Amino acid sequence: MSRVLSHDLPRSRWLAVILVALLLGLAFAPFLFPGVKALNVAAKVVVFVVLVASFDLLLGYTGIVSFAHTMFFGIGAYGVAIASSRMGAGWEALAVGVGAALALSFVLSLAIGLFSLRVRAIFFAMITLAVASAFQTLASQLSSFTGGEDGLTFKMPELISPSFEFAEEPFLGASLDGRLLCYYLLFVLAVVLVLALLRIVNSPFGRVLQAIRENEFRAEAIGYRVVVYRTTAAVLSALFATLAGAMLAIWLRYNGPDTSLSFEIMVDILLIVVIGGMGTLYGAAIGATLFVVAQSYLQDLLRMANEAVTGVPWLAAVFTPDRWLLWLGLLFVLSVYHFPTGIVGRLRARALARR
Amino acid sequence: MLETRDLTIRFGGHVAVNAVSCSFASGTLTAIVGPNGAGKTTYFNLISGQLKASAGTVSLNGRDLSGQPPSARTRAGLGRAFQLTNLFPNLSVLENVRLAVQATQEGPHRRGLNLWSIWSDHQGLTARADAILAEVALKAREHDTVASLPHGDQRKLEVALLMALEPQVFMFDEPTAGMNAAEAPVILDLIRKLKQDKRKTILLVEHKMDVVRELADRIIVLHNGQLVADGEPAQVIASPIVQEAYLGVAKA
Amino acid sequence: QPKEIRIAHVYGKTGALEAYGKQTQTGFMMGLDYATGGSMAVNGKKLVVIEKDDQGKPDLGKSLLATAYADDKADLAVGTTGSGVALAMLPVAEEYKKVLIVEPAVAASITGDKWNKYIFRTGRNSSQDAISNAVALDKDGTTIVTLAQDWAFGRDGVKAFKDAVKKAKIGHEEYLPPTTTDFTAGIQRIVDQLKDKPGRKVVWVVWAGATTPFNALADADLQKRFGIEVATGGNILPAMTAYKRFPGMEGATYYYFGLPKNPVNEALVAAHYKAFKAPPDFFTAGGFSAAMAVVTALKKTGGETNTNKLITAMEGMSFDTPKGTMTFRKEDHQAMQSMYHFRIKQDPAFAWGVPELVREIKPEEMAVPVRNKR
Amino acid sequence: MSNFDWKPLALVPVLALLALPLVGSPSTWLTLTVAGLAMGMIIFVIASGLTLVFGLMDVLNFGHGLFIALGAFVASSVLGLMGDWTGSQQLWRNLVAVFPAMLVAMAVAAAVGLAFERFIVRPVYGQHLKQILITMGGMIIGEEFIKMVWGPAQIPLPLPEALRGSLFVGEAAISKYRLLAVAVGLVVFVALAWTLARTKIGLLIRAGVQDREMVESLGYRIGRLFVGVFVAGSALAGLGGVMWGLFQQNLIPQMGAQVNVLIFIVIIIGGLGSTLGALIGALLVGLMVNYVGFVLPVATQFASIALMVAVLMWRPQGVYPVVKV
Amino acid sequence: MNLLELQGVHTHIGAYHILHGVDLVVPQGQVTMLLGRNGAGKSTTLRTIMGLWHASKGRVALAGQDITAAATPQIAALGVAYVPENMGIFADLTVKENMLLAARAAKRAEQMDAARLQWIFKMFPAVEKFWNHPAGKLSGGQKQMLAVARAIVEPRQLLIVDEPSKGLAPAIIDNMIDAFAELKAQGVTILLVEQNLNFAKRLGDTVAVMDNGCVVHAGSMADFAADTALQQSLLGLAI
Ligand SMILES: Nc1ncnc2c1ncn2[C@@H]1O[C@H](COP(=O)(O)OP(=O)(O)OP(=O)(O)O)[C@@H](O)[C@H]1O
Ligand SMILES: Nc1ncnc2c1ncn2[C@@H]1O[C@H](COP(=O)(O)OP(=O)(O)OP(=O)(O)O)[C@@H](O)[C@H]1O
Ligand SMILES: [Mg+2]
Ligand SMILES: [Mg+2]
Repeated sequence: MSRVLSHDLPRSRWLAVILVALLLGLAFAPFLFPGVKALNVAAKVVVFVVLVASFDLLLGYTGIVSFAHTMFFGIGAYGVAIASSRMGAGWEALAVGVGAALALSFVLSLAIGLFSLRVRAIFFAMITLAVASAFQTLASQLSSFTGGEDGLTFKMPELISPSFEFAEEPFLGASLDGRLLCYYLLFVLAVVLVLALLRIVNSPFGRVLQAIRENEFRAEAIGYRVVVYRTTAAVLSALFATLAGAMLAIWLRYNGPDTSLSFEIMVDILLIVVIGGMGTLYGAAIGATLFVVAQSYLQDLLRMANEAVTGVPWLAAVFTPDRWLLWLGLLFVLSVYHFPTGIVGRLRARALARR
Repeated sequence: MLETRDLTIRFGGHVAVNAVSCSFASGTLTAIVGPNGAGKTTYFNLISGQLKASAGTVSLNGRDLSGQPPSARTRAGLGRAFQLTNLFPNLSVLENVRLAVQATQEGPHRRGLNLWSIWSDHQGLTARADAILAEVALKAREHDTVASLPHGDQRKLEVALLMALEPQVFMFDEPTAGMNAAEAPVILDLIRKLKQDKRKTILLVEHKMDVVRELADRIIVLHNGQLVADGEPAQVIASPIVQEAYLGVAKA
Repeated sequence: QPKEIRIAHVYGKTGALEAYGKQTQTGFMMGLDYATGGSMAVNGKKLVVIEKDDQGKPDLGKSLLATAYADDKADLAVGTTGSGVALAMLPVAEEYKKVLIVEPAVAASITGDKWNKYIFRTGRNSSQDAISNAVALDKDGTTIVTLAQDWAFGRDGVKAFKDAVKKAKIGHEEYLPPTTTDFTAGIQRIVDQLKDKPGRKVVWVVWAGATTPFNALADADLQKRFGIEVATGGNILPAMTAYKRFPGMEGATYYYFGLPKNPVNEALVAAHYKAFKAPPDFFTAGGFSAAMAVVTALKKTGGETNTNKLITAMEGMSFDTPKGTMTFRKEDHQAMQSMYHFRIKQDPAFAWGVPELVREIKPEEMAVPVRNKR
Repeated sequence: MSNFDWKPLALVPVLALLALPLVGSPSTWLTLTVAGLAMGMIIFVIASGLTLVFGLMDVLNFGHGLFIALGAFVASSVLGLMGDWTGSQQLWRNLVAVFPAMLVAMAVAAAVGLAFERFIVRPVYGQHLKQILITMGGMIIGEEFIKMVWGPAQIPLPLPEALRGSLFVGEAAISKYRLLAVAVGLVVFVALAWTLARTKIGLLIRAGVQDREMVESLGYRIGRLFVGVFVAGSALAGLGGVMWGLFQQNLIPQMGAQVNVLIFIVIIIGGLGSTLGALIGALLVGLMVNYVGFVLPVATQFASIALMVAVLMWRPQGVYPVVKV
Repeated sequence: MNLLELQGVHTHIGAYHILHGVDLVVPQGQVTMLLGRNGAGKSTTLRTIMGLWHASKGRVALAGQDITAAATPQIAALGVAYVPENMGIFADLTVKENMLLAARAAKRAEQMDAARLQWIFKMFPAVEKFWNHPAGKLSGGQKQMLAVARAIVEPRQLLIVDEPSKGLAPAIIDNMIDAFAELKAQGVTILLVEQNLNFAKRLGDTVAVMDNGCVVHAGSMADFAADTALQQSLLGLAI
């Protein structure tokens, strides 16, 4: 077990409990939480865990602040989308799409990684912000290719399409169809990818990344060629993000600029990393789950709150589901206030204090 | 043998190191002295590659290193510690040293380019790091983060990192500055021990003359970026330029 | 037999299109109320509206529509505001084999190549917009330059417009980035294209979004300097403030509350004034029409919500709306409807330029192409 | 100042001259150039607050756009109350309406800035990442409040009568409003540059960003100073909002977010902490957008980004970095 | 009269308990040396005096006024100048700007006390030489000179310096000792943390030795200097 986790154990009993609950929850989500919406949320969680973990490799472990991460996410999603809509539904289309996307991401991330050495951190962050917005514009402008603003709707191979039913009767409230298979495909992929990332950050390479994050100058002085490590990290993280993007497209059978490229997603990723705890992949998993679930059910919650306070007009105005963004904003502010070291940081500090 | 030839750097109009040619044989400890701002640290920076020379060359055992980045020079055998403490502040003491040990590794685990093995599996690295920490008397604090160390201990760790690199050339930049009289001997003993290994070359920048007197086989003096004296310790210390510009004896 | 009929209304309740979405919802509820004579029931079955906020996000729209059909057991759905979202929703209707009435998304492909048999649209499509504008402007000896945003919506619109123009000459098509804020360069390019042309010179603008080129066009004083006129279609009221600076400007619109003369519109305007002390806007009328379509269809099936029955009832169905009678044509389920050729008048009583009716362009006058594959 | 670095300043005329052959007609070129420079001034005004907040204080304030939007919306309310004055054909009456609108907008933005500094920014000085998140949160909250007060729909903000239309010089046209913008921009520039160069404030802030404890040990209440500067930055953003709103003549709650990237680009081109740099950055962006918009409209959206990347290739710290990163 | 008094001061940094009841007096007009091993808590004591960390228990008083809970700027405004262990140089600012910030009375560089500047330049030539250069580019020793120069650019009643001689060439150390002596002659009270025992002996009037977060010895410098056994037991000196 410890080896599977690359000897990077939770180091807090609570954290371990939460992680196990999370894993089981996701593994049996279709049966535990029946319904289309719940399954959609679970799938989104799965995708975001991979996406955020890949970003954490860059931000938390290497200390590179980049806003261009959604670009790679988008490339992955567009790869699947474009290939599937041009070549028709099929596994070959998936393979071609993912392959092409990985190749493109590789080239772009290499360029960006090298460029990051030329300018200093905040400038680099702002440049990637601009580049990402340019890429989004480009994606909507090349409409003959990408479907423009409207995006692309496409089909998946029969086996993982909703129309494929392998049993008539629902089992434990979940209908046994391609959608279910698709979910498990994503789930298994996510587990494998996260374990791989865990391995990478706990390898000698991963440690050098942390050293670079801490003090790039000294890392170079003790003999590590910073360019090489930094660029490798940038490329790896981009490739994992690309895969997450592909997973998203496979699930949604749709992709468009707002779905995978928007700045909003980038901010969500950042927030998740911070809520969860930077520089811990477990944090990415917990943060992603919390955030995606909160985001998905915030409006429902507010609706209930709103009904509870209908008597007080100004309260009702604040608690209307239409103003859910207000609450999301508050969530941003409060989580920065209350989780300076993230949930994982908190839990681990508690475990330490107890010892 | 480490050799610099006409090593020069200009910052705008200011020539911080001016055509310094000097060679350092293995088995000797050379002290570099000179007033503040004489160019001692800059000279180190030029040798180890932190600064790019405006002119001149650096070579180790006949191999020209002038165009190389700092990391390559370190791997070629040039190790240095810094005057102003320069560590990985949020990693533990042990990890700091372990990273330096790892940087020297060859083979499959070469310099951490290995993405797929698990770090803690490399027991050898940990053992070696532990040994070094014991040498500098820091073992008790190995699990603390560097940021919480008192200044003096950070200076010791600075030296520990250099030891971990096992270079051929050791460059110490005021290793005992800010270290109290009880602690300084630990470091000085280490340096003494290093001296016994005749394959090593040691460069030491130090303002404490008693230390210099005791340890140095040879002293070179930098003044305004220029090499102004070179020779036996006693003889150099007695020279008028050192007495006046550095020790300030003439004034008193 | 269930006692209620569940209708999902998916729209951009929040997000960039919040204002549009809310107009649709208001109109939709007013329409249901009007169509059922205030009972909110058809054949004794209560109409239950389930609101879903797609936030203008296609992926969310998709999953919400699926949730509505599957988890909330909606019998049919109406929506949505953004074209991209609507396009992403189309396959969901097919997957769940339930009717989706698209309103007010305009993209031609919704009833074009992305169409499936569960899709109906009460809103106008971009061809109808473009063709009606062409009908309003198409005269011999006129040179027209189009000015549009450089994205699918703009290019679609211009293409449909070009196809519909028979007599006038299209001098040049100018496309600017959708987010343009400084129009100096674009206007300069248009002037260079147009200033030496003989005859009547017109810039036809098709522009969506908050920052429109109208003020910049007015500032450049094209009419006085080069004899260049500006023309465009309709828009929501706040956007038509800019029209005030173009008295006499002509074009064709989908809806303006003062234009149609019929009892349904009168009822809408009256109800809206009563509720909000303001006239209904562009998208309110659309929501109202969609409600009329829903209730008319349900009445036809006798309250049955079986999808095939609904589709059979709706194909070719005519229904009353604030814009007069609309008809879902059989081929692509697009509602054929009147458009309004207008001329702008300055009226100090209104904050916006007031469109005066030149004439109603009847559905039969517009050869709206059928673009779907059946 | 004998060793003043002229090169970046020369960039502006050089760009203009390079564009001449590409544009062709001199009158078109004149129109584009004048419009571009004036546009640059407007951009400078909206970015000026950010030179303080991001440039000097090193706060990556993604909520800066909020103050811009707020300024614009407040101005629309104030101008709405002064219909008689804005509707007048006389310039002076129009200006009498615009100035209080600016003042009220600045005051409201400043007040909100005060709260923003206290509750949003203060806990995260020196931590870029958290600044990004928390200010994004602040921005979202602020935007929602704007929607609650002014409604989610776009609202028109018509220009006062006498500021509409253009002045014509031969075939070239210059809109009147842009001339006003140039005047406002110059006033802001001189005031900012003077304050920062002639008082210790600029120094103290730069020092405070590097080592807050040391500045306090020297006896300065850096906390208060930071509040003051943040508030000033917000007020400038409010002013920028009025200018931007009147330029667009149409306000949407999201307008702040829309200019965020643009103003960050300007500050980065200029170099952190530099007022002159920001001005040059803004002018370059204004010109570039107009020239590219004329020569190759599809590329307009990429023009300012390309410009930024090119400038950073030449000077990785921006043209006049005062604060080094 | 004691200018500065610490009574039973406890300081915590996060979860760590660093000072365990420090008692320290700094007599008016004298030079007090604070000695101790690495990690004894000397720097922490100075930071606590400056209000950079606050005592969780105990009392700090300056000229009879309780400053235990006072904010750093307030303490500085009472006439305390402080040079921290890391020197606190503003690397991006020029030497001139660094000095100007320390001169609270001056709005612009020209308004700084010229005579006093000349005095400083004489002791620390590097400050004058690099007047218009970014301070970050100075050598280690030059930074140290700047840090001390900055603390004395205007007259203050109490001067607190953490390891002033660190990294300085012998000639400059002499200058610095002269400078402190001169300041003392002007009536300035001085509290120094110092590792260099020679330096301490030459300058100090009274001495306090810390170990493990407590003051374990306090007395006159003359007595301490004479008693090598005491030095050895407190500081662990090998000689
Ligand atoms: N990056 C730089 N840019 C400009 N000048 C520099 C730079 N680095 C060093 N200098 C200058 O070069 C000179 C030599 O500095 P260096 O740090 O080598 O002195 P040093 O001999 O080590 O002094 P110390 O004993 O005080 O450490 C100094 O005057 C310093 O100001
Ligand atoms: N930020 C911190 N977090 C946790 N512990 C700290 C921190 N700073 C200092 N300490 C601890 O406080 C103790 C006292 O440190 P301090 O810096 O005051 O020692 P010092 O006497 O000044 O030593 P030196 O002579 O090495 O400067 C040390 O054990 C140190 O590890
Ligand atoms: Mg040095
Ligand atoms: Mg200390």
